[in-house]
Amino acid sequence: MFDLNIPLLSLLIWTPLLGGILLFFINQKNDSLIKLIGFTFSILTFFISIALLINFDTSQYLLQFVEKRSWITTLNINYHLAVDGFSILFILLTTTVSCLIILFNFSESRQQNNKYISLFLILEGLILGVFCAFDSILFYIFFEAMLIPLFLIIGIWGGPNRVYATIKFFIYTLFGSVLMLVALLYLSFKANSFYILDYYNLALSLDIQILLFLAFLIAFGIKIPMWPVHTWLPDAHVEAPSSGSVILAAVLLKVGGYGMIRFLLPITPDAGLYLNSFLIPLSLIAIIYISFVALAQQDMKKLIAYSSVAHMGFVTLGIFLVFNTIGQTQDVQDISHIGLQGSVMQMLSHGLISAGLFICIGIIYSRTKSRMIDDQSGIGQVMPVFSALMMFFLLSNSGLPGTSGFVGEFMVLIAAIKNNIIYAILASTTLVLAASYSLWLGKRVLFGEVSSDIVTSMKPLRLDEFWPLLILAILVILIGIKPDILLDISEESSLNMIKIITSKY
Amino acid sequence: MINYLYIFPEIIITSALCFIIVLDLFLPSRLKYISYYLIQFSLIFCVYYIYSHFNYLDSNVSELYNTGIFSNIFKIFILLSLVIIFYYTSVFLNYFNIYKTEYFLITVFGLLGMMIMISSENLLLLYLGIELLSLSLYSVIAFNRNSLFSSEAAVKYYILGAISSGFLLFGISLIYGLTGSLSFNEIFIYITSLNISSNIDSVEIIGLLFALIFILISLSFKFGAAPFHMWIPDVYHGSIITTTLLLSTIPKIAVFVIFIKLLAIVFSGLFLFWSDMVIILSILSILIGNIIAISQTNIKRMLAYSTIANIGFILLGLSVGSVIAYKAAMFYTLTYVITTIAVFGLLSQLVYKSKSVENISDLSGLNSSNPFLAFLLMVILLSYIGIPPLLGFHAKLFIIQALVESNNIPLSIFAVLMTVIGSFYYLRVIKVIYFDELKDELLITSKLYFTGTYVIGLMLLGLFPDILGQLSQYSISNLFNA
Amino acid sequence: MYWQSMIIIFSPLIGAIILLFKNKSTDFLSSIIANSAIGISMLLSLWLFISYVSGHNISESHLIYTWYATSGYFFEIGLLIDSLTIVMSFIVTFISFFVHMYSITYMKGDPSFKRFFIYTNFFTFSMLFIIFSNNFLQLFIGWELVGLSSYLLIGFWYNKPSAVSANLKAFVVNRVGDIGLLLGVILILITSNSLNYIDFFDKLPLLRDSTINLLGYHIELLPFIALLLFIGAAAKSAQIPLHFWLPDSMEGPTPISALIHAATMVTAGIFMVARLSPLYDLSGYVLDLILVIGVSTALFMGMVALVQNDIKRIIAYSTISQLGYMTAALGASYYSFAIYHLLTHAFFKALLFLCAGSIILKCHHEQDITKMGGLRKIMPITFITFFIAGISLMGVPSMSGFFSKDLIIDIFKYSNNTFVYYSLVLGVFITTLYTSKIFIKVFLGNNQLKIKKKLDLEHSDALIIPLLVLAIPSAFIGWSLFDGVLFNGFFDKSITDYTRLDQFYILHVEHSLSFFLHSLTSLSFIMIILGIVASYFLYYKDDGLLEKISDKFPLLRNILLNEYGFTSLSNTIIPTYFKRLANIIWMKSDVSIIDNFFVNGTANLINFISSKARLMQTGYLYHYAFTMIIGLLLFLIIFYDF
Amino acid sequence: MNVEIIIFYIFSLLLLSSSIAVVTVNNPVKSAISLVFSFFCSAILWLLLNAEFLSIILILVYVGAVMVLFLFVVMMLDINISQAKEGFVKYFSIGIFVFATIAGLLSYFFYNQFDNSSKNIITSIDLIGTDNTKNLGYLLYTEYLLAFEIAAIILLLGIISAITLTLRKSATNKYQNPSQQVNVSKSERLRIIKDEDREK
Amino acid sequence: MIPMSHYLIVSSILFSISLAGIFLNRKNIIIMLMSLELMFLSINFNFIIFGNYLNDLTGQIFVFFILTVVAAESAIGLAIIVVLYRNRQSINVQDIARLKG
Repeated sequence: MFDLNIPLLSLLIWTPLLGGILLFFINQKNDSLIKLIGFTFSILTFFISIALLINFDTSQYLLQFVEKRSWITTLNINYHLAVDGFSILFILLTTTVSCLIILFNFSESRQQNNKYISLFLILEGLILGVFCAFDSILFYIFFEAMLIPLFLIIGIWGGPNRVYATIKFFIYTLFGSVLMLVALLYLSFKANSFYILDYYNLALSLDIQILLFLAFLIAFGIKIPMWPVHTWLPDAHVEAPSSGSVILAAVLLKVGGYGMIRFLLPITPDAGLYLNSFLIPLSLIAIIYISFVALAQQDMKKLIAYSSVAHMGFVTLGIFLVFNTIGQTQDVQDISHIGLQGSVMQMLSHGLISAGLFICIGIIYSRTKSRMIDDQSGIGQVMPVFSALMMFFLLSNSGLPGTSGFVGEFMVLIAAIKNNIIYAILASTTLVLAASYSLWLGKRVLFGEVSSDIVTSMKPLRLDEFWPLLILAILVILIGIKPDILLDISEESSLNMIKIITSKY
Repeated sequence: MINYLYIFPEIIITSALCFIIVLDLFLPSRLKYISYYLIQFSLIFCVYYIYSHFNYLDSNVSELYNTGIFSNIFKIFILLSLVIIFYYTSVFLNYFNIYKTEYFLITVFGLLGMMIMISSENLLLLYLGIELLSLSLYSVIAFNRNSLFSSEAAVKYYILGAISSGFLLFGISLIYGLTGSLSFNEIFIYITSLNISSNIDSVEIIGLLFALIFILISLSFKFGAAPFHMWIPDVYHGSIITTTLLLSTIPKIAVFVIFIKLLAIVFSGLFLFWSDMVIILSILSILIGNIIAISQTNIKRMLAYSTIANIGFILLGLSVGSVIAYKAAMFYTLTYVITTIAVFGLLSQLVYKSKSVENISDLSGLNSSNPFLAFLLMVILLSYIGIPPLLGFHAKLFIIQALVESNNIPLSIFAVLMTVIGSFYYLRVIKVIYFDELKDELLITSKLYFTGTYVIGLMLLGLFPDILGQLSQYSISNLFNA
Repeated sequence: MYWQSMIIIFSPLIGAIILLFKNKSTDFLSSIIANSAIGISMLLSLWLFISYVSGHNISESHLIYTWYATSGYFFEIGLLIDSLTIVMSFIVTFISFFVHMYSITYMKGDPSFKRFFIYTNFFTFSMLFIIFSNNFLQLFIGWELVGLSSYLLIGFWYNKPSAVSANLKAFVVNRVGDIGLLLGVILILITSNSLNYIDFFDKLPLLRDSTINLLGYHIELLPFIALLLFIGAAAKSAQIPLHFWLPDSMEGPTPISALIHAATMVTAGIFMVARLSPLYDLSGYVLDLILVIGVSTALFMGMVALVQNDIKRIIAYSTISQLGYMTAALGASYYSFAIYHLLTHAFFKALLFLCAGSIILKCHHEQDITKMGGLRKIMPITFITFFIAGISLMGVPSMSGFFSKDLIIDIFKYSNNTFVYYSLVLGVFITTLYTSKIFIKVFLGNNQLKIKKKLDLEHSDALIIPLLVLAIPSAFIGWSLFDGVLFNGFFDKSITDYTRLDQFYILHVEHSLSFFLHSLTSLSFIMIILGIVASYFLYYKDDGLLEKISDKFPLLRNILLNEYGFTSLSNTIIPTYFKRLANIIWMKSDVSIIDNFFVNGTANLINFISSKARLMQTGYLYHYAFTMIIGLLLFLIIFYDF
Repeated sequence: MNVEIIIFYIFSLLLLSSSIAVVTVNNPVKSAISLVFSFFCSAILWLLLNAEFLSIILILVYVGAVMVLFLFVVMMLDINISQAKEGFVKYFSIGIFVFATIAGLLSYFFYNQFDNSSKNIITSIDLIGTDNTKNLGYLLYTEYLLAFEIAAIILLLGIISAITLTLRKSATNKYQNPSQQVNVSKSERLRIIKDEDREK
Repeated sequence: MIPMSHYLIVSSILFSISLAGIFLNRKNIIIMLMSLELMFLSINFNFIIFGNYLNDLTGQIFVFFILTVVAAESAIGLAIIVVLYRNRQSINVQDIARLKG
């Protein structure tokens, strides 16, 4: 550990934002310059996040790299950035995936490319802001500001039904977040501060906690998304351009899970315990029901979108199970710590895998101009390398051990079984269901006879398409075989979180 | 006796008016711009004067008139807003060849009315100020004489405005009858001397309640709060766009000042009653504004309903009755005015099929023809929705924060939910601008340098909301200390 | 031992990775890399096996690396090296090596030649990963990885629709079993706080009386875990009712059928139960269930083989049936017998498949045995090796299969479990029937396909050598390992049935020779002879006889053809109902109720209210004035009461 | 029974009935006349209330100027008055209801509020001073000077806006524009035409 | 002696009549204007009554200003009506409903 006097977090957030603003002023005809700038800024952000990782002390749970400046003095709102073990993982995910997306974008040509990439950079900066902000209003600001770039990305460059999808997406998520605003303000009123960690120490009555809990739940539940508020996601995915889908699935959904860990767990544990008999079924429904819905899809993107919802069911399950440890023995707490870690892991892994899958679908779409499963068949014979990669991601998506997809599910199931074996039995059906829809997709699209001339004439994989996929695949395997690289980073924070929750009451 | 130094800003304006009225008669049409610049100059000079005598003026002229820091801040704000409005107006009128100096002159009369309203410490002066403002607005609305819409709007506004004046006067007469005075200060003393909570059914209190209802209704009418909002959509729709710009911005500030002075100071003893009334007004406004706006196709009309909703938010802040809430309401008002100037100013610069922009669909595909303009419009609309980190968000944040601090959680939830519903119609405009196909090229009446700077300033204000926040805090604390 | 084992495990993986990233390589180079990778493993395994057999019988556990460690819980990747490991590793690498060698010829000219070897190398690695694992997590990982390899290899010819359907089915069915395995593994983790086998076995006495709450019922923990784990084993080892993927998996290349779907992967379930013998010893009623499943699989699946005509499918059903025998042995707690049968079966069944592959290759990928015939002269080596493997399978005394199978049958004979005993003996009769059927139809009779005899051997050396090499253990390994290894305490350190074994040996076997002599009078030998006689009449002498018999029992025939309904269940009913259910959930619930009714419904409702509410703004001045006045009135009325 | 009371009741009745006539009569001219009569009645009532100056102003300014303006506009616009008041009956009941409620509420309130104390009796004695006009004037020019100035501005605004709104440059009218006349330049006044014929 | 409440009641009835007149009138805007005049008249009444009651001239001062302002207001109102009439050739209340919804 050596102390850097650079405000690394501000740098992290503002590098992509400035890059985005800069790109607005670049002539949209100058395509190579746009790509160069976009990539430079994203890779720069990535390096900053690596610097962050190197300097991060994993042996403690305290906030690190704290930056605090007063911002809105009338309400005592501060520009307060910091990271802990959870945030840094998500920061890494964001910077990595963003880098790869911009790399992947090289393969696509479109109108107003400067704005497209600019919006991506801005989105990246805002998402990073969410993960760094420790002032609740600052958090909220980043949380909600994220909507705009994505709204535009989907709306301007999206598919034919984009208007419906974007407005639905926007209003849905806005609806969720505004209630959270009220909750945050209430908490800040009680705590007399906007610093998130101050909320952890509040003693709130159960009724209040339940209300707060519901507010946060709606906000993050929509974002993540949970059943039954998931319906915006398939629409948004289907209409989004490929890279938009990637960032939506890979990073944006994680904000919901991150928020749950940051707010739901430590602030309203009692309410969580009280409502758990209602929440855990929701997660289980997400896992089973949504998997069935995924099975019925004809559109590749929709299928993967629904599969995202199902996977996020595991995340919420792992998080909600933590509530059940309140008042239990140390043994149970340790297990729920594993569950929490599993949720984090599941998010990270899903970030990588869904990114890979959406890139794959984007590659198919860019060649066949169709996302319908029925329209393609036998791509494996035309694009073997691509098919191998896509198959790999599909298998990871079905939770194959040795890939990252397994780790999170496994750890969450550990926590589930400790709580109630029925939860685990129901949740573990995902092994079959996820395998069914993932492999069924692979079977229909990649295998079989070549269906049409369009497929026959598909161009082979280009390097700028190949590398993002390969890097993602390597990461997926790496995490799958040695997950403690990442799990150790959040270990202390997670233990501390459990301690906060259980010691509070 | 009056120390005329204190009312020097008003004197500057009045004398400039008188001078320009005469001068304009003798100016040839190609030199009419001189009077325009003179007006602008006198306004700016007035700002300068108020600013340089900011503290010096901090005293009561008499029982009638107060020129404290509180009033001065608003006066400067109004004057500056009017300068910007005049800029857009002159561009607009010149483009459509309906330029007349009288338009500006009549507006400046209204300005004078507003300054009187802001400074008034007496119901009589308040009445005169309101009337001066209203009369000038009636004429300004009807200014585009050849338009059927304009004259219809003017008639509607006139009749309803007169009714509201009647209500105001009726209320004032009751106050006068009960307290024997028209001075804010004396009324305040009278009301606080009554022991409200113990004799809640006493006749005096019922009388005051009657007066309060009449005055509140009249002011709500001027503000545009439901159910006294009926004029707003029609008048906004019927007027030329720069008049709409005028109508929707600075009068709201003046009315807000009156609201805050009357409710927070004069009738502060009756808080128990008026907070409920204001809550009813605000709930109705937010509901009606947001919901009816959804089905609008005319952009001015849509913005009119959005105004109603915004007014509802301001009233929501006022209803809390704490200093923080007044601050929040003031912040909201300023934000609303700044944003509204931006949106109408920007729209006034657009020409569709050689007419001013009317329907939302006129804007379709703006992004492909003029991306910068589209961007500016989007920023403004997002600010209206309250998307952080734009100014509109902070405004809503302040209001909701005030509500939460007063433990009024259901109202705050209502407010945020209506924000979500409200976001829909703004989004529809953004959708038209960004996602729809280009229909006919939109022309721009002038370069976007000013508007661009203005909107970017708006964004900066959003990043540094402390500027407006501190201003609100400063002025509200001054109001209560004075 | 650590490094040898590491090399055994990772050599195939390295081979696979080299092949994967080696861009340009000829088929020859690929095969060299793949074979040498496996070859190294095989040689080391062989060496280890010999050293273990010759007395160096120790059990040791190593940590390779930590997967994840948190307070109180430790997830690791490690090695457990003991006699069971060594035997399994010997089987796997040995067969794998020869199948690889065989595949060089078999797969020659295939455009995806390299890919094939990547898969097989990877499979070998995964299998070894399971075998050497010292903990449940690793077991599960390897379990799924072999499933993956199997999936990939079944669908090797991915443009063949039947192949991709079959591999999907195989994977999904295996996943059903994996649910059980995973839950069992996790239950073990949370009850014993460890995933390590040895730690778990140490804790077993403490867990004997613990129960688990399932829907309010308190269920004994250990049997429950055993049951869950057995579900995994049943799926992998193709036991009823999760067996139906195995026949379909014959869509893959024949060497794969030999390697994965006969000799190694499908035996993983047997291996696991044997590995966990301390647990199963304590699992009570679950053992009975295992026994029932094993016996019924052995009997009923063998019967299905009778009505099949596809050579590979017959052998596949035979495999299932033989796995049933092993399972039955497990159910009787004679785990070592199961492992022993696993060992012998691996050789002769692999050999059978390789022979079948050889035949198929010769017959230009014709697999229907009724269309073949008279290959005896054309393929003498295949004929001889097939004969050896066949009689081994039937259990003709002195062959490998005899020693292992008759041991299993004898368990029940001596334990007076007559029903099981007769069932298994009947199974021997059936085995004999279908083995003879293949033999007769393929090698005897007329050369229907008009295949020409070439002057050289029937195929190249690389194809013949494996056949010959595998024929040796198929014939002799049973006898050679019987006294010296099986009953000599070889498995004492790894499997808990040594006391039973010793007793069995003393009471019923005495010696291999006496066992052999004794068996000549046993019921099963009679059955074999009966079977051969019957098949002579049924298949060789009179073609019409079989038809007549089957016409007499149409119901039985149909049941058998339909595999007791499993075919239609797995091919049509489950997929159709799954799809239908999925569609209903999607269209009815997700789209109609949640999305259209709640989400869009709210939006439409607001829109509707809006369009109605805007009519309030009539445009008439008197209405506006009226509204104001009514507003005034309401305010007056509301607040008058204050 | 005193004269004042008689006057009060008579003129109150007249006032109310004429104002009802203002509202209900079809013809705007009649309506205007009724209004004039209402003003007149109120002026008399105001006299009773010691507001001599205002009652005279009411007659002078209102009846003399404003109502004349009304009548003038009514005449000028030549409004078609023959149409029947359709829908009047339909809304009449609501009108009566609203009227009754508001009037009832207010009257009830006033009755309770101001009927009890002895101060509530309007006396005929002039309490404010002998010269109502003078007192008013004094107050107007001292205490309410600012208001007075503002009233002047309002009137100025009234003038300007009324003119701006109604002044129309009719095409048929011939009129001179003083600013044009004053600012005329030489070049505009004199046009030099080349006489081409002569050059030839 | 006339009780003050009688005066006030007269004025409040006047006020109510004017209010009713405003929305009962469906034909002519000018009549609406006249109703408004009635309303102001009633308010003036109030002021004068209260002034008298309080023995204070402020009420009458107020009335003076109301008269002034209402005169100016009427002038502008009539001007607007004239403008409207020129555009529409009608000042029928039912005709001026182009702006709605």
